[in-house]
Amino acid sequence: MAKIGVFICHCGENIAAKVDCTKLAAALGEHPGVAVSVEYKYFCSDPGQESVKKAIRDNNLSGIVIAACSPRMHEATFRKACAEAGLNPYLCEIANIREQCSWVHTDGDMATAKAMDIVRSMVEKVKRNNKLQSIEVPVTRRALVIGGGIAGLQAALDIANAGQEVVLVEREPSLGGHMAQLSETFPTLDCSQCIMTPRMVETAQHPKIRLLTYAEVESVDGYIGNFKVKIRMKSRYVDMNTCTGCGDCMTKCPAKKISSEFDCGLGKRTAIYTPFAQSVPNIPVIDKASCIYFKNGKCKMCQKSCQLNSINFEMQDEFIDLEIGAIVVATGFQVQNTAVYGEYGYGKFPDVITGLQFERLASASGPTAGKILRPSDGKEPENVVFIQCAGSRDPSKGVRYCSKICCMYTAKHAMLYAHKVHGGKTHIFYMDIRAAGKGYDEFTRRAIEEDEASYVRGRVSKVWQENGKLMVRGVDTLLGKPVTVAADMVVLATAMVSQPNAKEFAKTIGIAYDEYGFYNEAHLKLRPVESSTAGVFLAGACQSPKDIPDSVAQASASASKVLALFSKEKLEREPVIAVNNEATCAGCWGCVLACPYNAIEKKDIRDRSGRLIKQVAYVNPGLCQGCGTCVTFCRSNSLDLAGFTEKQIFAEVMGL
Amino acid sequence: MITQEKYRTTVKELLASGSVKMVIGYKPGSTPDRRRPLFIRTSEEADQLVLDSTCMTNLSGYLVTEGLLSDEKRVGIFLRPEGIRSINILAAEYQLNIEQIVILGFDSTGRDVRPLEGRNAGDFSGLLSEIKEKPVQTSKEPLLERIEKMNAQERFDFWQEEFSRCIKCYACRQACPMCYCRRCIVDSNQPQWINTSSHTLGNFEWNIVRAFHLSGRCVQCGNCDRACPVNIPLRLINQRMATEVLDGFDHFAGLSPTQEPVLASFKKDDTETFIL
Amino acid sequence: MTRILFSDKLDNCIAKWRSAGLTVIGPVQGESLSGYAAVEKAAGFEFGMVLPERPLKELFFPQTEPMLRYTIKKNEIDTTDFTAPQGKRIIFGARACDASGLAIDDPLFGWDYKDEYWFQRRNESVIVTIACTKADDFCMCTSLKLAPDSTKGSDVLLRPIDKNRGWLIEELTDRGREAFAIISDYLQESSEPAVPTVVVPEKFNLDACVTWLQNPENFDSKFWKEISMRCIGCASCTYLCPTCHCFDIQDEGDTYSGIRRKNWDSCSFALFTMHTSGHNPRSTQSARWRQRIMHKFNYFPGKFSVNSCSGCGRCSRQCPVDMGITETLQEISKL
Amino acid sequence: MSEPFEPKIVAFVCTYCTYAGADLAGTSRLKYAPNVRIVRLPCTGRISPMFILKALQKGADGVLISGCHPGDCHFTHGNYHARRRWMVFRALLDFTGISPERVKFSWISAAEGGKFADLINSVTEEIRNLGPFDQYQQLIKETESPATL
Repeated sequence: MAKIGVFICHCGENIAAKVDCTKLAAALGEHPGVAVSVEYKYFCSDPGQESVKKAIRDNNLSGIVIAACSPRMHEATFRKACAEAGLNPYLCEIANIREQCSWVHTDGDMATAKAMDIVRSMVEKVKRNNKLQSIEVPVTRRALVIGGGIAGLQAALDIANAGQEVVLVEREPSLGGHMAQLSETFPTLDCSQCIMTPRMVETAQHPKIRLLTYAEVESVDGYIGNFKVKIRMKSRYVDMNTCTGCGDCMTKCPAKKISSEFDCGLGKRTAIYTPFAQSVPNIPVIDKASCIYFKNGKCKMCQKSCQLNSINFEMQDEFIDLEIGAIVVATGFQVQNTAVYGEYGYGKFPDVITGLQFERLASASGPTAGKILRPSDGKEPENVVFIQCAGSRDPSKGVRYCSKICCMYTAKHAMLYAHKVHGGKTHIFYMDIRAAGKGYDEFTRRAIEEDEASYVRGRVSKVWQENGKLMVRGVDTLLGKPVTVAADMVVLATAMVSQPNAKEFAKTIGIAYDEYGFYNEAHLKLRPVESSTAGVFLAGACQSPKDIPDSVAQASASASKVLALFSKEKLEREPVIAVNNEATCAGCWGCVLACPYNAIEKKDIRDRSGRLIKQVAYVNPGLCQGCGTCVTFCRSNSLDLAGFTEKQIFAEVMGL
Repeated sequence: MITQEKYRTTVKELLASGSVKMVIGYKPGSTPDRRRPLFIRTSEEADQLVLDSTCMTNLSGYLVTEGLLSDEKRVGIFLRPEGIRSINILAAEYQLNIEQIVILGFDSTGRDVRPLEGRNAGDFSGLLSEIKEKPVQTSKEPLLERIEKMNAQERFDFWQEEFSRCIKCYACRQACPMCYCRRCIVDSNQPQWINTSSHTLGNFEWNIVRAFHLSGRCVQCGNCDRACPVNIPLRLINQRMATEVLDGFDHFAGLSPTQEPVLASFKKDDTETFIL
Repeated sequence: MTRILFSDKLDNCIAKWRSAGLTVIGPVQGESLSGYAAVEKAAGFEFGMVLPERPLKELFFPQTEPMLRYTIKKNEIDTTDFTAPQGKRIIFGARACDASGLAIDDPLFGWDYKDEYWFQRRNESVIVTIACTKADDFCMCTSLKLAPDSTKGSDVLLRPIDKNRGWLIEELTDRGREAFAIISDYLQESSEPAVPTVVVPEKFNLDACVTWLQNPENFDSKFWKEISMRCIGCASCTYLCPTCHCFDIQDEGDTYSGIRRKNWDSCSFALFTMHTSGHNPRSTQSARWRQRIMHKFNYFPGKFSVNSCSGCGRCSRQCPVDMGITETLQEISKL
Repeated sequence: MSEPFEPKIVAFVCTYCTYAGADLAGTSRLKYAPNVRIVRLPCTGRISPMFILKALQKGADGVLISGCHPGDCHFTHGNYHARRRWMVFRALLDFTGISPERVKFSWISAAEGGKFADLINSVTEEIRNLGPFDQYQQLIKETESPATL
């Protein structure tokens, strides 16, 4: 006989203001099988939990229903309380009468009636709950870090320095990511490459890190602790084992006019190339699309120049299969294509450039060796206009969100320009200056006060060319007057957006993403570095726009999550898995086909003499993730899902 | 008659050579217009074989009788094209090994019966594809057309009337080659998803679930329809569902012995215009 | 001289019976199925058919019948009983086999526990049987030592006169006499002869069959497997049988209330004897078919001294695979 | 004026998307009609056609089924399987006279609290306009009545 305890939480006023909890408790007290029905201000509080535990012990309850907030909030809390009171934690159900009742309805009577249905239905469910035991699965102690930018490097190094194996996959020929492209970094103005390249080298040389550059994740199967990952090693056409990175091939390569991705189109590279001088590994790749040999079948200048015979035009993509316990996704961002703003003239006027291009101009290793020169004529600009929010905070053409770093880097650009071009003038059109962060506001003040950056609050409506000048028309909203500035160069603070293939890639790994393609964290506040998929963690700008300190912090946080996971030999998992009734299974194998995880196998049923009687489905508890797709497919109702059994759901509906 | 005689000889040869242990066919029934299933194991039994246009029953369900195929010996069976589709599905759903089945195919137009070329399921793939592309029945059944013209309320009334007669004898299920489950969902009582009582509600539930379980699997052999002792036009529902999966997923049930079950598979671009 | 009810007076009779509070029921040809149903006018009847497809038993033992309503409270369960419908009724135009079926089942429903749902209806029903003047290939009452004009289970037997103009009346019971007294104004004396009843050939030797069935050695005969090989295990034979009487009791409802129902059940189903453990003492279809035959011609007569078959032939007529009692007993006769 | 008809609607939703979306509607304090009762399941793949029939048996005037958008399924494919089943089952219900207007399907992500609230309102309104599902309720009533003959 069921002895169910019903605990109705007021959640302060959150529930009690709309739902008549006293009436609810009284009604549930009359429900068949309910032994205790009580209300309290905050059941999640310590005394609240104690009272639940006491009720379980005193009444020898066979199950409990907590009518409170969403199970997504406190299911774990109350399951733990159950366990502490000696009740199997899976004999606890949560009736969500806050998020899905008191907060969303205006009529108290209606809300109370609905709450009553919700709680009754959960009582009927919990009566049929089974005592479940969590499932133990082994953990492969090897992490996969996807992305070799600053976030990926940080995560890989943190995990490796703690003694665990890491495989770092980078799709470009070199580590570095966007940070390697930057000139100096705010708010300290230290040289980006000076702090970045030592990390790259350290990563490459770390005994615990296996570095796979020019490689992409092809597929991810499995689950937390036990992922099976296939990596595609794109063919470099250069033998990594023999190449010493002497660079002779690059010098000889006749295809020299290829726009350099690393220099954002401001510089040129050869067909056989390393993205930049300090590349790690310092081993070139052949860009097949630009290589004269691959286009015409003639050339092979690189091969002829290579003394170590490292060039191999026959090289094919290779696949590596990895067993992985945890994944850190650090796939970064891209700069929004600013061509959407026709009025700014990007792409039309060569001297309208993006912030990232400005970084390359300002970088000592950049195409101008750190001199600020106009792309059109190579002259030093005397007057530079910066346009902030060129894409961010603009639901009509750009993105709705704030890209977070632009205020800071624009201030930095103004300062770098002032330092490099004495007497140069800067105008910065802005909406707001968002300089929250350690030393950030001081930094922007310095730009204004010491480096005479002239901030104009307002948006730019048009940029056009007139007499060799870029005319920038905007409005100064503080003065309420239109302004026109004649500039030699215009720098757009473009938005940070997700990688072009971010959504497809998320599907490959099986994680959730938002409408912009940024990866969703499991909980924005409380689980900010975990993805929606267990065992997959997020680091850096693939989750949302971030600056370097935030990316590094998140990467270290992800690393610590990975290390926490690796601290155990076995992992406990929710026992929500499918089970098959072998007596009734007809062996049609529809479930085998329907299972997204290949978790269902064919099992032979033999008699005592070993003769095969029949084959039935067997659900591998380690692989089953508990979606229940097989259960619904099963025509004979032989499959069932623990935690959401047919009986439970039937009772839930019948209890409404 | 010629077809029947030829097939009698064929059956005898098959049995004599030991290439099959049994042939499932038809023999005369209790009245001149009736035919009974016949299980031929000897030459004498083969003489009872009848093959004419009144041989309607799809015999393929007998192949999954427990133990029949477990000795891995081959069994011959007389099948119309729909019957061949049935055994393809049974093979695709791992209920039988298609290698064990020797098909004695036939079809009829009016009173004429003609043999179908081939012995193995694969031999008929061309024929089945043709049937898929050019359904024999070009004009829709008038009743089906009538139902499709009704509004929801009228349709409900129509089926309520039909299902109210159902006595839950499960002849439809037992006659269907696709209903091979060891335990039918109606016999699963924890929980009792389908009310066992044969009041109209329970009958409604049973018939809807039956039709759902046959969606993408029914070959419209008509066994259920003919078996129903209270004359519910069951074929219409199944026919409607066959059209649905053909139009929606280009799925023609039983086209090959390796066809993926339509409801255990999906395409990412499956239609979803109905989803809000 | 016998009394005659002329067909053209039937409407008056129906009106009279109805005003006397009787529900008038008889053979009706529905759009797609025939059976016994209530009518208001004589035109609603269809006397031309050999036998309605649905059996008469369902008017006494419906396919599903509510027994009680239960309401689950915290500490107790309230129940309210359903009773069989009250009110007298006259079944006009039953077939002799259907009427016999009722008489065959009477001892079963009353031997230890008196089934009130059955007897309430039995006591309030007048069975007026019309002797058969035609039969089909499946009719076999004579093989069961019954006849097209058998009076078993009937309160009145009517014999058709020429050209379907009416029926000669044979009142068999007081209940029958009472019912016909109500319509006495419309009856006429006549010496017109009745149309002879149809000759139904005997299909098997019942005594020989019963002897074979009673021999314990034949319980495990190979015959059972052979004869039932094509049986698909549906329940159409049992459900349409005028004497099959097995039922199952089911509770249907939600958390708070429900109905306990008495539903037809059938020995054809594997589930009929399935144990909770999964073991099934009648695990094959042949065992189940054997049970049906044994029950009808061995066990039932052993207990109630009557065969549980009235020879209507519905089992064979409706069988999807052309099986039935006739064929089985014919084959046994040959053994 | 008589009281407006308050339809009874049962919703079957997946926990990862639509249930989370419903929670988001709550945390955003959006207001919507109180007619829907939610049954939470791990995935739309777990939502059996049987559930819909049982909801109707419990007297629901409408049924709502909702889960993750295609491609967003926490279990990668569950919703694709569900989509096929629904399409077939919906056609079946339609053919037997259970109007598709009473059985609604939707995709609502964890981020679409607003869509959830709007959908509940619009579905409630539509079912309200359709009126009670008298025909089905008549079947239920019939099971509760004594035998007629």
